[in-house]
Amino acid sequence: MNDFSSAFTAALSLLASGDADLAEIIALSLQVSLGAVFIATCIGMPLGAATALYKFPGRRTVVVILNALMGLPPVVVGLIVYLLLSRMGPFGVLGLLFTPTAMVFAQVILIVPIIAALSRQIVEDLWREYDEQLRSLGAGPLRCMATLLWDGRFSLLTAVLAGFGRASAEVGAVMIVGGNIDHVTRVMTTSIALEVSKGNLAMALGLGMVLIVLSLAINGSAFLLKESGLRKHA
Amino acid sequence: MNDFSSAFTAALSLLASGDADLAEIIALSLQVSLGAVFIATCIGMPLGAATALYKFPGRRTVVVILNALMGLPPVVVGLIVYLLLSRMGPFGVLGLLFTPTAMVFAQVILIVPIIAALSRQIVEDLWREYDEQLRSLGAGPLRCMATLLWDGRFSLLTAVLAGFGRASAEVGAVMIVGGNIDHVTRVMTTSIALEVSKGNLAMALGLGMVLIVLSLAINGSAFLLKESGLRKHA
Amino acid sequence: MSEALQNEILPLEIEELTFEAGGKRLIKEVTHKFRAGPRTVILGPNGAGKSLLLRLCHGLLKPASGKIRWCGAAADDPARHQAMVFQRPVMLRRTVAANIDYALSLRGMDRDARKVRVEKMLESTGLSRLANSPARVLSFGEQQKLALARAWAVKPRVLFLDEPTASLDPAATHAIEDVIDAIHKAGTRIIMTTHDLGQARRIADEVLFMHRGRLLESSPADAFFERPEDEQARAFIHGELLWWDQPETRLQ
Amino acid sequence: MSEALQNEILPLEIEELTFEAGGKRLIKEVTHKFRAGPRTVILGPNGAGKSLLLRLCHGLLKPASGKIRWCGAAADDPARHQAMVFQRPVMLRRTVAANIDYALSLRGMDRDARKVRVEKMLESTGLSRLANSPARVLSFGEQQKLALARAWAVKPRVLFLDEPTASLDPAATHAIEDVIDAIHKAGTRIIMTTHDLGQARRIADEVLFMHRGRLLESSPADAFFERPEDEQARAFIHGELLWWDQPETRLQ
Amino acid sequence: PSKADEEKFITLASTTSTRDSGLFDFILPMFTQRTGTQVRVVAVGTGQAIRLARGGDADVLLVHHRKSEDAFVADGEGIRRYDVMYNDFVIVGPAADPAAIKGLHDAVSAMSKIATVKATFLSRGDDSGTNKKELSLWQMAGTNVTGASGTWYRETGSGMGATLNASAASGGYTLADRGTWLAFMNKVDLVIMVEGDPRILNPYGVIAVNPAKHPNVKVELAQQFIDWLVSKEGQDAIAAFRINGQQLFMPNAQ
Ligand SMILES: Nc1ncnc2c1ncn2[C@@H]1O[C@H](COP(=O)(O)OP(=O)(O)OP(=O)(O)O)[C@@H](O)[C@H]1O
Ligand SMILES: Nc1ncnc2c1ncn2[C@@H]1O[C@H](COP(=O)(O)OP(=O)(O)OP(=O)(O)O)[C@@H](O)[C@H]1O
Ligand SMILES: [Mg+2]
Ligand SMILES: [Mg+2]
Repeated sequence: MNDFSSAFTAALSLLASGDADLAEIIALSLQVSLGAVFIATCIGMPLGAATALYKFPGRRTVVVILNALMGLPPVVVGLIVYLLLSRMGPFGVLGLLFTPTAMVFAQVILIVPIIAALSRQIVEDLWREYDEQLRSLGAGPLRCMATLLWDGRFSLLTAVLAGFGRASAEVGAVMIVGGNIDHVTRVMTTSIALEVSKGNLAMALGLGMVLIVLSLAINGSAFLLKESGLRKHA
Repeated sequence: MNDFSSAFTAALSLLASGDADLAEIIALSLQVSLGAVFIATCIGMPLGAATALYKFPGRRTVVVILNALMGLPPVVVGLIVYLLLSRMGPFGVLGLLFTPTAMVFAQVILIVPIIAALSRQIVEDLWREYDEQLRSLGAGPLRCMATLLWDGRFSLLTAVLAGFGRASAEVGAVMIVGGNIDHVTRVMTTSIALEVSKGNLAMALGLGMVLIVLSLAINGSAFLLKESGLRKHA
Repeated sequence: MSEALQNEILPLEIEELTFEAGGKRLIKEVTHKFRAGPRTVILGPNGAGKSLLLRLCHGLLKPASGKIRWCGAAADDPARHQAMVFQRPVMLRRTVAANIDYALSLRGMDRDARKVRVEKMLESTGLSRLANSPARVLSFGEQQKLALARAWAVKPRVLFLDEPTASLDPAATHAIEDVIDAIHKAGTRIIMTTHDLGQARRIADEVLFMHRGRLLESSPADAFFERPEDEQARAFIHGELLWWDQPETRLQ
Repeated sequence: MSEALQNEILPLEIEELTFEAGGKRLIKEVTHKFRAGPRTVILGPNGAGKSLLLRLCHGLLKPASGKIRWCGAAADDPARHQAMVFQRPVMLRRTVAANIDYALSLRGMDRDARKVRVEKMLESTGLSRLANSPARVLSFGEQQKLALARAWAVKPRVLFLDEPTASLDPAATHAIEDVIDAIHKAGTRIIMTTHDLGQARRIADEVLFMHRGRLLESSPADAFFERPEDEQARAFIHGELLWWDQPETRLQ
Repeated sequence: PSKADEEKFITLASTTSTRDSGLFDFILPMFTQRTGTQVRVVAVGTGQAIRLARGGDADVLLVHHRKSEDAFVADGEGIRRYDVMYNDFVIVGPAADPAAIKGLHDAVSAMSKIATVKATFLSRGDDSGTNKKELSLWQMAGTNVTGASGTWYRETGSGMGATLNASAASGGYTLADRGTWLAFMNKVDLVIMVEGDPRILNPYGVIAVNPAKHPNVKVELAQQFIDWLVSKEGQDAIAAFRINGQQLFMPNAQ
């Protein structure tokens, strides 16, 4: 049990020391996962909303696929991105393997389905209410989508946060495509995995606590933003 | 690129061969992730609903914490469960480390926040409509919770599926607490990780495809159940 | 009204009741005593605060200040003895019959008794034919009837009705008025709003007139309709109170 | 009605229109031609199918069989020239003013013109005071007014109104009737439902009477109210058509 | 740093044992200081490391499985293999020592004893260099472990560190390379049982990836790195790397 207390001490002293390496790792973690969430939101939300709204043939299949892809195994995604970006792969010439860009890319693939599937559910529930009214007002499909995403934004935030949770906690994909290279692609989760494999469990736990605190901070800010928005727009 | 085609061949021949080892691994994977989802649903849904309904002091903090814990790093969760169940840990005597039970336990910790946070959002949206009506009918808090979970069950299914996605794709926690021991705790995701570390990428991809097909099958069944339910209960 | 049917939770006293939301004072120092017996109809233009007042009395909203007191003998658990029909009916995602059954089950009625009561309610409101339809696909008028059936099913001692016949056809309106009358005769206290002045005349024993969140007049119905004391009330019953034309000062 | 204001998308012909949902035939072989000009009021008991018919005509529901044809000159894009006020108003999650503004922006009106028009609409419906309130906290009557303002704002050639004054106070009802009259005079075709027979008499040029999904009678208003041909219609205008009492056979 | 400096780096594919032991953290800064070239280490399983190099995604390969290394060169994927250093494997186990092997110098008979009493043994089971060495020991001991897999013989299918964590938690024996073992911090009550058997040496080789196959590789910088590793300076640096005063790797460049 004193692993936990030494982890706590490790976490505190890590944070207190203002260690430059730790700061670098935290910055890269945030950059990668927030970048991935941003891009995935831009793709996943319209995708989810479109699946909720449009009555195209095969719509139900798409719904099932999106739901199923919430369970994309990170290692497999990492592998696919690796094969694509590898020197022998189709995009090898770009030299993106083992760069933060590759990590963002892999995470986008992982979380687009999460954001899309959850958005679909939320937009679909809202659409049941808005459907006839919006069509009566003459809103075309694109405009309907935009309206539903806007009016549902406070609920949709939870979908985005679920995506962020997955991105910030994820280690399998970023490990493969980033390579966990010190000072280049090392992020919080890969550092934790490294400390575990060194048997330095207290440090691993300490880093884990730091990561959870980061996540709390981001979720807390999102919540405050939402509350102030809700107050204004009911 | 021929990695992909050989992966495809690998996947097909794996499935066609009816390999007993593969069947064992698939069975254990399903057992662990479905077991974890079942338990996490029983805990997470009421938790989410309670957070949506009750106006207790610190409610907003709980909301933020639940959202943030969607980003619990699997490696850290694995580590904590490992420390608890390890020989030297408080529950060491139970001898649960490196058993499927330990894996279920770790996954439950990982996905309870996901199911709870997403359920909270969905129940909260429904509650806005039901609130005054249910209170007027004299429903107490517990009854309100039950009613909202029941009436929202078709939307809540998506939350459960998100939890299932995380559980079935997750490798970090089950690797640490399960140990990926052949014939004992080896599941699809840990097998994939192993093949990757062996450099056997085609086999890893092939297993990945099998896993995704499994996930599609489960999501497809869930969708059909939901559709037939929706038809009956509108 | 027989001794036995005496209303156990009344009277209801509200005192200097105020309600605020969205940074506005929406109900302003309303004081009134609802005694057992008469049927009360609350009148007033759109946005006067009628629905808010009903929801405050019913305990769904928390007042900013002021008191709401149930002073009757059984007043320790007043919530159990009230029911309300909302202006915008909320249908649970189940069948018509199950909606009523749900309300009954909350009062702890057993399965068999529930079944009988549900059927009786559906008959009285003409919804038997729709018993097994999902409640949410009903027409608006049908939903309003169902909401009434659901509220009435639990045999409340006090029944709040927020424009219960606004979307009903003329015959249904009369039928429901008869139902309300029967409920009243059976000892249930009726407190309702309506925009149908004819209906108000037919039903009301006592009229409350609200305007801009204030209770401007409360009188016996006859007195109110013959010679309302308040100037706005007079304009209102002549269908002339287009209040958005009036400067705020006229209210003073 | 001047030549210039001629209604470009009318007439609207519906032929043998049927609608089914939930395994039931809810609209049964309705045939009618809505010409440019008169105000049509659809009457009928709750659940007759009035709202369904309006939504079918407005293109929101797909008929199971039968035809809906806009035969006017500008009929290639009829949706642009219609608007509807729903029985259960749906308010977007924005302010009162933004709700109207949204409708206008969909018709491609530019920002300045929108601002002017929004203000005009709010004034005409007495909602100016609430312009910046979130629309969803309005009282039911206020929401109904806003829904009307929003529909009317886009200057439709055909306006469907589903019980537009059901929850309005008496004065507002009269005011809105005046507004409807003005809209009509400006050349917009009014097709509405109401349960207020007095209102029907005041507004209708033509009356359609529906019952159990069938169109039983369509006559000029005067003729309808003086001597309705249909037996049910007669019972209805005397407030006696309690249709749940009647066996299905009487419909034949 | 100027742009040119930033560009000057090579990617080294290696195994977790070299990284986890801390060797790279110790010697690479010296190399960088001398040459200005950064070394980006991707530490993965031996198989994966070779796969990375075969894909042209690394410039240099440093692993410890002689057969695979020779095959790599023979296939024309690498230019030439250089000896760099070696360390040795040790058998570690719980202090209670149920198989009573502590102090033996014969790894093979130690393995037999473990098999006889069916004491828990954790195998990496990941086809890594360590795993292959372990399997060859079982073979010499005449034990068929495949049949026992899942009972007392447990294949963790993961890296050295993870396998040591599993041993520590379940009180089992395992074969570890000395470097990882010395640096490992979660030993709990594990101690070295068997060491010093010449059959369990662990030689590392370094190979530059062949630019003829992969034109993108930075062959000059790669060669510069190899030259430094096998130079006196590099070899001294390896020899100087110690944990708790113990030397982890023996330089052996020719
Ligand atoms: N949460 C809120 N925030 C701001 N204003 C509110 C809120 N709830 C109600 N209001 C305002 O309070 C006023 C009174 O509302 P209420 O629903 O009681 O009116 P009403 O008398 O029932 O009107 P109607 O006849 O239209 O039903 C309205 O102007 C409404 O816009
Ligand atoms: N999706 C549906 N599934 C099953 N029944 C439906 C569905 N939609 C409507 N109905 C039924 O169709 C009938 C007609 O509904 P409609 O809303 O048109 O009635 P209405 O004439 O407008 O009544 P009201 O005067 O109450 O508004 C009702 O009995 C309703 O229950
Ligand atoms: Mg009201
Ligand atoms: Mg209707």
